[in-house]
Amino acid sequence: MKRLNTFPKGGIHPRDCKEASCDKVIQNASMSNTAVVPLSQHIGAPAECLVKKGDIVEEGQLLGKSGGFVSANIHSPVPGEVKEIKNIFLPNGISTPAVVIEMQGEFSRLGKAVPSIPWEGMSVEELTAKVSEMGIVGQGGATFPTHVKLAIPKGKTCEIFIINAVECEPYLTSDHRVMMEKGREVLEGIRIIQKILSPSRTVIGIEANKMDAVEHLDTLIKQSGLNMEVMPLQVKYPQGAEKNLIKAVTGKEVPSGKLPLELGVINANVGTCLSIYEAVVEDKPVIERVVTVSGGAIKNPSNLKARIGTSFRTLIEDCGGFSEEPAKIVAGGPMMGFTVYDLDTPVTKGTSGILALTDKEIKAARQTACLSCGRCLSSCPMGVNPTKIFKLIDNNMIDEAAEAGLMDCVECGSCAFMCPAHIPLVQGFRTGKKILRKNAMKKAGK
Amino acid sequence: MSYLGIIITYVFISNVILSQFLGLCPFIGVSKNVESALGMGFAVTFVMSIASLVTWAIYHMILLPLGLIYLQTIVFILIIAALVQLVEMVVQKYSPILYKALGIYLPLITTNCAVMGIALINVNSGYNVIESFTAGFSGGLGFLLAITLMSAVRVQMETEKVPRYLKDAPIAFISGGLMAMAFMAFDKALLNNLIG
Amino acid sequence: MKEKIKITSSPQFHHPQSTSSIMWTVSLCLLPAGLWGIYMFGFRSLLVMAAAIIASVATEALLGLINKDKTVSDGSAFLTGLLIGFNMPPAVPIYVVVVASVFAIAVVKWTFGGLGANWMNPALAGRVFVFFSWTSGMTKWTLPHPGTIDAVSGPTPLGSLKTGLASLTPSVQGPLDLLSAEGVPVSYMDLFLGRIPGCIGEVSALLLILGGLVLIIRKIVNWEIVVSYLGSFALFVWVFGGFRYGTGLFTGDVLFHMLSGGLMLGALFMATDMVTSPLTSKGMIVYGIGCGFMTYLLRFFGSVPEGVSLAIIFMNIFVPLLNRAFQPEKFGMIAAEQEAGK
Amino acid sequence: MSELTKGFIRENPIFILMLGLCPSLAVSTQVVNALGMSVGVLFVLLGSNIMVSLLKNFIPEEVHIPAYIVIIATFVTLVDLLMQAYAPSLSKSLGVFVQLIVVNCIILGRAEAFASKNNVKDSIVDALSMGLGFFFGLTLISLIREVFGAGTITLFPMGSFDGVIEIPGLVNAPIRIISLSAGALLVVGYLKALFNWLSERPAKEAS
Amino acid sequence: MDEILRIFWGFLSTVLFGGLLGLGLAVASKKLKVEKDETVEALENALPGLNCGSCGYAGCSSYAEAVAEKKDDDLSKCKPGGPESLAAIGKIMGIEVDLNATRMVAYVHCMGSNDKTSRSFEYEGLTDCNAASLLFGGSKDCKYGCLGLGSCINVCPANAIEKTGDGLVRVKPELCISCGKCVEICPNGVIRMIPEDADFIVACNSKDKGKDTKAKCSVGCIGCKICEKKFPEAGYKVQDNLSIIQYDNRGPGRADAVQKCPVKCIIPYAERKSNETMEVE
Amino acid sequence: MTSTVKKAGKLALICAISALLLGIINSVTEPIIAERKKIELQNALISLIEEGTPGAKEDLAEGIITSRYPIEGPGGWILDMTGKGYGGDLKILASYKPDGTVMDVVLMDNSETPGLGKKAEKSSYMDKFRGKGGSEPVPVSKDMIQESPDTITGATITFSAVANTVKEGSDYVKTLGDK
Repeated sequence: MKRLNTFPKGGIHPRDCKEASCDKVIQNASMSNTAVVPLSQHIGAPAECLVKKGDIVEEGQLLGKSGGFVSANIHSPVPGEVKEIKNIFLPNGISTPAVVIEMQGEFSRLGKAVPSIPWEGMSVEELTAKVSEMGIVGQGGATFPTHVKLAIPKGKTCEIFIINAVECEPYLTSDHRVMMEKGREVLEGIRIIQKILSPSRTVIGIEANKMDAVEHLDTLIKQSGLNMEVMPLQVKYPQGAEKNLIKAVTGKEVPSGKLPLELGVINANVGTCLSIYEAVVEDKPVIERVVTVSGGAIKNPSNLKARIGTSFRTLIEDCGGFSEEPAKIVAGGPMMGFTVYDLDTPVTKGTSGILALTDKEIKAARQTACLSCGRCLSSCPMGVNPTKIFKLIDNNMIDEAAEAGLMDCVECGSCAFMCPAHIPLVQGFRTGKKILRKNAMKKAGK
Repeated sequence: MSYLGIIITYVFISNVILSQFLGLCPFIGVSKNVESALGMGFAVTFVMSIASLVTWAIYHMILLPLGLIYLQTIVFILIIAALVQLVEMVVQKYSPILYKALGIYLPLITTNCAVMGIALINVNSGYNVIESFTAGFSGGLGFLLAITLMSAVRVQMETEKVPRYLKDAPIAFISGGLMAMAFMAFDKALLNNLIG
Repeated sequence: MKEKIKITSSPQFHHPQSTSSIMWTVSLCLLPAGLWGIYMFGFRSLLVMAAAIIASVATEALLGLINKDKTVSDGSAFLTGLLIGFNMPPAVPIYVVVVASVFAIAVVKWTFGGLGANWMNPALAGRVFVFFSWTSGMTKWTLPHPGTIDAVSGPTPLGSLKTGLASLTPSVQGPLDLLSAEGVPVSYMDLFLGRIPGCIGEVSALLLILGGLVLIIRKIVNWEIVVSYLGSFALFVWVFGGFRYGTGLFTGDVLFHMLSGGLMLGALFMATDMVTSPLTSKGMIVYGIGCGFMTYLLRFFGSVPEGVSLAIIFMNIFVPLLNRAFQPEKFGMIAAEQEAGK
Repeated sequence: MSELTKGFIRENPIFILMLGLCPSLAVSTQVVNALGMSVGVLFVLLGSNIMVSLLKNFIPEEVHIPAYIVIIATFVTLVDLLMQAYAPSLSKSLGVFVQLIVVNCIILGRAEAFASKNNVKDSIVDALSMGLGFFFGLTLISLIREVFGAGTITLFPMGSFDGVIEIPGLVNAPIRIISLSAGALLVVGYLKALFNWLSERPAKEAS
Repeated sequence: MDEILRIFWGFLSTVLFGGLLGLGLAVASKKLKVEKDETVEALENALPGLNCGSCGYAGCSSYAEAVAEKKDDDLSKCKPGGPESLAAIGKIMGIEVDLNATRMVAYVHCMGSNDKTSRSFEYEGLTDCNAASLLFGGSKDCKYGCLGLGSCINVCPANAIEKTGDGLVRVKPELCISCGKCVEICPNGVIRMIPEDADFIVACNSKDKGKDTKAKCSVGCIGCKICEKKFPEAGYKVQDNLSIIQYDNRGPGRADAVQKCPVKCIIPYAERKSNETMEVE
Repeated sequence: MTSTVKKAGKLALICAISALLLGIINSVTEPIIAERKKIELQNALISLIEEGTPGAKEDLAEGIITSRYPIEGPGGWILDMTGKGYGGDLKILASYKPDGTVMDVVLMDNSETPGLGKKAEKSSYMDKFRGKGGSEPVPVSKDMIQESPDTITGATITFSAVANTVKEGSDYVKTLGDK
């Protein structure tokens, strides 16, 4: 058998724990009475709030307008009344204003059949405008505004378009289910992007633990004679990281400090492709997404289609609640996700999963001193020296840490996962980056 | 003794720093980072080789025939001082970066006991001119080796949680002690077995 | 819901191994060889091991108390003590063992800041310290006497070899031959099983290899170091090992040298100490070859019969430098350089 | 008074200023050597400090280092010759290190840092202080090294006393490595840490 | 006679060596001379040589260079050197400097120890405030207070900061060298510089609304403006729901406000400085 | 330029005074040192033999043997030899019976490690050689004197250097035969 492609350097093999939810068909989630819609659900500037307390909003109405070059629109997921606009903490630790909407009135779209819009006749500009208008962001977790990504600067071309269907995070199965159940829509979404980018090659990268999805999409592509290929990849974390996926698929390395476009590569998540399809063909903004609810402490792990702004509590209750006391509630996957302490935390565009993990699953241990075992080095997919960088940051030698490659770190967590001393390396790198940014701003201010 | 023997002796067995305690001041002072340690090591090697040659010549051509051995100390130190001043000026002129890195330690080569020590040892051991040069050169190499190893250890220690009062110089000495212990692997018997 | 839920940075779950699990696993893998040593050399060796472990753990506890860092439970001090016990002759005076342990923990480890901060293997440094201080006490060897109480002294194979080589007769073909001529014959099987005089824990090559294999499989021991150390040592012995017997190149008795002395203990358990070995594979290989060469050099030419511990601590000095020289290759760095070069 | 005692702890030349290490380590295997060395250093230090302080206006800036060195070397040779003539056994055991006093950084350091800027009286006090500090430091090192490393304390032989005090228990099984180079470096390292602590303590108490 | 001849030879050769060496050096020092600014040297001597970097330069010598070359006209940048350095620098540069400026010391504007503030989760991770603040701004509900993990302790070059043992840190003013590193590193900006002779302090940093502050901390300033309104001349000013003391405006009623503060977050500095004995962790 | 010469001149002047001073001191101490060395040598020579008196010095250049003194009376030789030690040359005086048996050995100038090699200066150290060299061989390795190799470094080297030198002397005396 031919050896499957993967990226050569670093990477780890955590238990993938997907069996609990990989066969669960996507269900519609309940809606909580109030939706809390944060105005910053993407990387970049928060959206500018367009509503005020007491306003009545409709389903899909624009709540926040893109607030800068790298920013995205925010739409109301439910019809109702704006109760207040308050600051909340998102799981990634960022404090942002959020619009609290009490559900009331009629849903204009829910449950109604929508006519498909023929998009083949639309121009590239029109398509991009649609993507921008509907507030589409990368749904793999990075939440980079998609319209910015699709706007290729002058002089650059897209050679290869890669669809990230790797889903290398353990537990998560939402992309897997989307491919199985919404395969046609996803492929249609890909075709829309093909039109925008006109790449010479389109590859869908899927890890080999989802062979059913590989076969399903392959069949669909062959049936419709589409100009794209499905590439099964070896199972290895973090294959979903942009640069590592490109290396795995094309064998080329994106130069350090450069963007993938340098190699003529653009990639997008499966979920993003689905959103693009919905935006263009169904004229629907991003107001819902598929969320995997799983973990040892969840009674019935499931994949749910949830409205943005729904609280975690609602979704967990949909899954039968907790079977035992969770040690951690995680938004996202266990490798890069964030812990939350408040079950009223809302689902955002980037929430790919909600995990309730037990003590037994997290394998916490007391932090000890670094043993210089070198596991962080051998697991690092970016080929930096985590222990050295961490020690430099720990000793306030931030500039030296930057020189040693701090900014190359993608925070995938491989090093901290492997570290036998249980040193929170990634937290250290985030802290270092924060201080570095602060210093840079101070210098610029001077 | 063969030249190889002299080299092994002065680099490993009688390492100027780790076994003869010569040149400890710059060893502790300039070993805080690898780059300046290398610079210092090369500077010392250079000065030491030249000084060995020159002092040999002075001793055997002037002091010995004229019966002026009692002036050995004063003459040797003058020559070394002159050489060092020369090197210092040249470095200062042509490589300000190196000069800045070595800082006040370049003039300290003058009082680097290693240079003077090797010169005296050469004379006491009755080496001929090439042997003297070899001894001086390999003495410098031994210094270079020890200071480079030490600097890498110290850079590593900079990010470890060394107890406060043991930081810097004490830790350098103690590391030096452990190195000296490991260097005890090399002894005269090993040399004799190796090259007969 | 718990009243106070845990908030941590990612990743949210973890590989099952931890510092203490590693330390205890290594200790466990060493245990069979240690038990064999106690069986071979009797009650006295148990006393030596106990003294080493108690002294190490007590020193660690005391220093941990002073430094407000509770590190006894991580098992590293226990392991250091165990290894010191392994490296002692059965008849060594107890004060020697205690000094070695205190030196290892207090000077080599805690002076630099405790676990992980030391750059030299504490157990080996402790052993070398007492070896040079009390050489006669450290060379009191006992013949194996399983089941009996009487301890009779006798030289180790490598020790006999060293003295034998001084008055070498041309008719001797190799180490085994020489040992027979010296009146202390051994067989490969004796060496392999550990029916020879030596340090308590080093004699049984078989049990050490088994323990080491478990650790290699569990990825606690880096195979790079083991392979490059043993490989380069075997190569040097094979190529140059025959010279001293006058049999020329490529005639060295590899098997004898691989199985004798502390090589297996050193290569599998001591050179591979995570803290004092290089971080990257390339560094590990260079380090392993260095260890192999130094062991060969000291065994064949040094003034001491055995060279493993000295070879390893000598190479420990080079580790910080090796870590600088062999940095991992940054992702996209070559591409970035090509870009810049264009 | 404090000028005279500063050399003991606060500005101890060996442990705080880190000067004159090479001879301190090399000859500190026996107490008697340390004593002899200290006397030699004290003499040279006094002589050179006085001369440098006297000649400070005469010596031109460009050649001040060689000039100081010549002055120091003169005194060193003086000590060497006198020792050979009148204290042969000490001269023998100190060996080449008597000549190496010339490169003892303490002496040049004090000439450069103190004597060249101060008057004769102060320079003498400084030399005494530094010399005594060196004496104290060196004796401490040698005492530790000889007691632990050899189990003896070697002093001058006087009458029926052969000069060697044996420490019971240690003399038969000393920690020999302490008397070797490795031990010397270790001992100095820990003493330096001790002195760091000592010298920082009064500052803390004052505040 | 031989003896005298030998002394002569020795004399001659040494004189030759010395003379040649001296000549060589004198010539060489002229030919190879690298200009070293005397002012820089003098300035370097005037600076304490801590190389702490609080002046914003890489070290004492680079600050000295900048001053000497008149690239930097602020002579008071060296905080650790204090008035002594300032005076010396001023003298070298020939500029009159005001020596009466009061020394500034760092102060942690928070009294929200563990028993006085609420928390809603258990933080686990690095013992570092910047790291903790990345996760929901730290485990204390008040996002403006002292996190007590001691990032400032690690950066303080003077060992002047210590943990109090109940979730806060405290600056020992007598050891503070005014370098401002703690102010810079603190993620919540709770450490601010105050004059050494400060009389009172509003020991709070919370900019939350009064109601929210009250829910989170029993000693937080609720921005009620009693101090500002009742004692308009006392130098209290409430901004962003937080009372700030103006130290150059010490009007009447300053001390009375302490009694009137409903949450008792105005405290005399001297009390905090010396009388408070805290258990050190 | 004149100032340059002046500066150089000043240094030369200091050198001159130093050289003069040292020359004078040397002329005072030199005879004392020489005298002391002579007495020391004489004492050493006398201490090496139990009966008879040492004869006049005869310079030699046979390998490591620099000079020899015949023992007047019972016969035999005292040899002045130079061995290679750990820290440099070892000056060794040894007395032999005509058959090459070692009578006594003393170590003169040396720069061995104090505490280790230096121990060789003690007379008890030399006991191991007394009476050897005739019928019994001179012990050259530590194992031959039935003592565990206590230290590996300095002492061993010093010991074997002394031993080898003494042995070579013994062999030399044997070649002289009964004179």
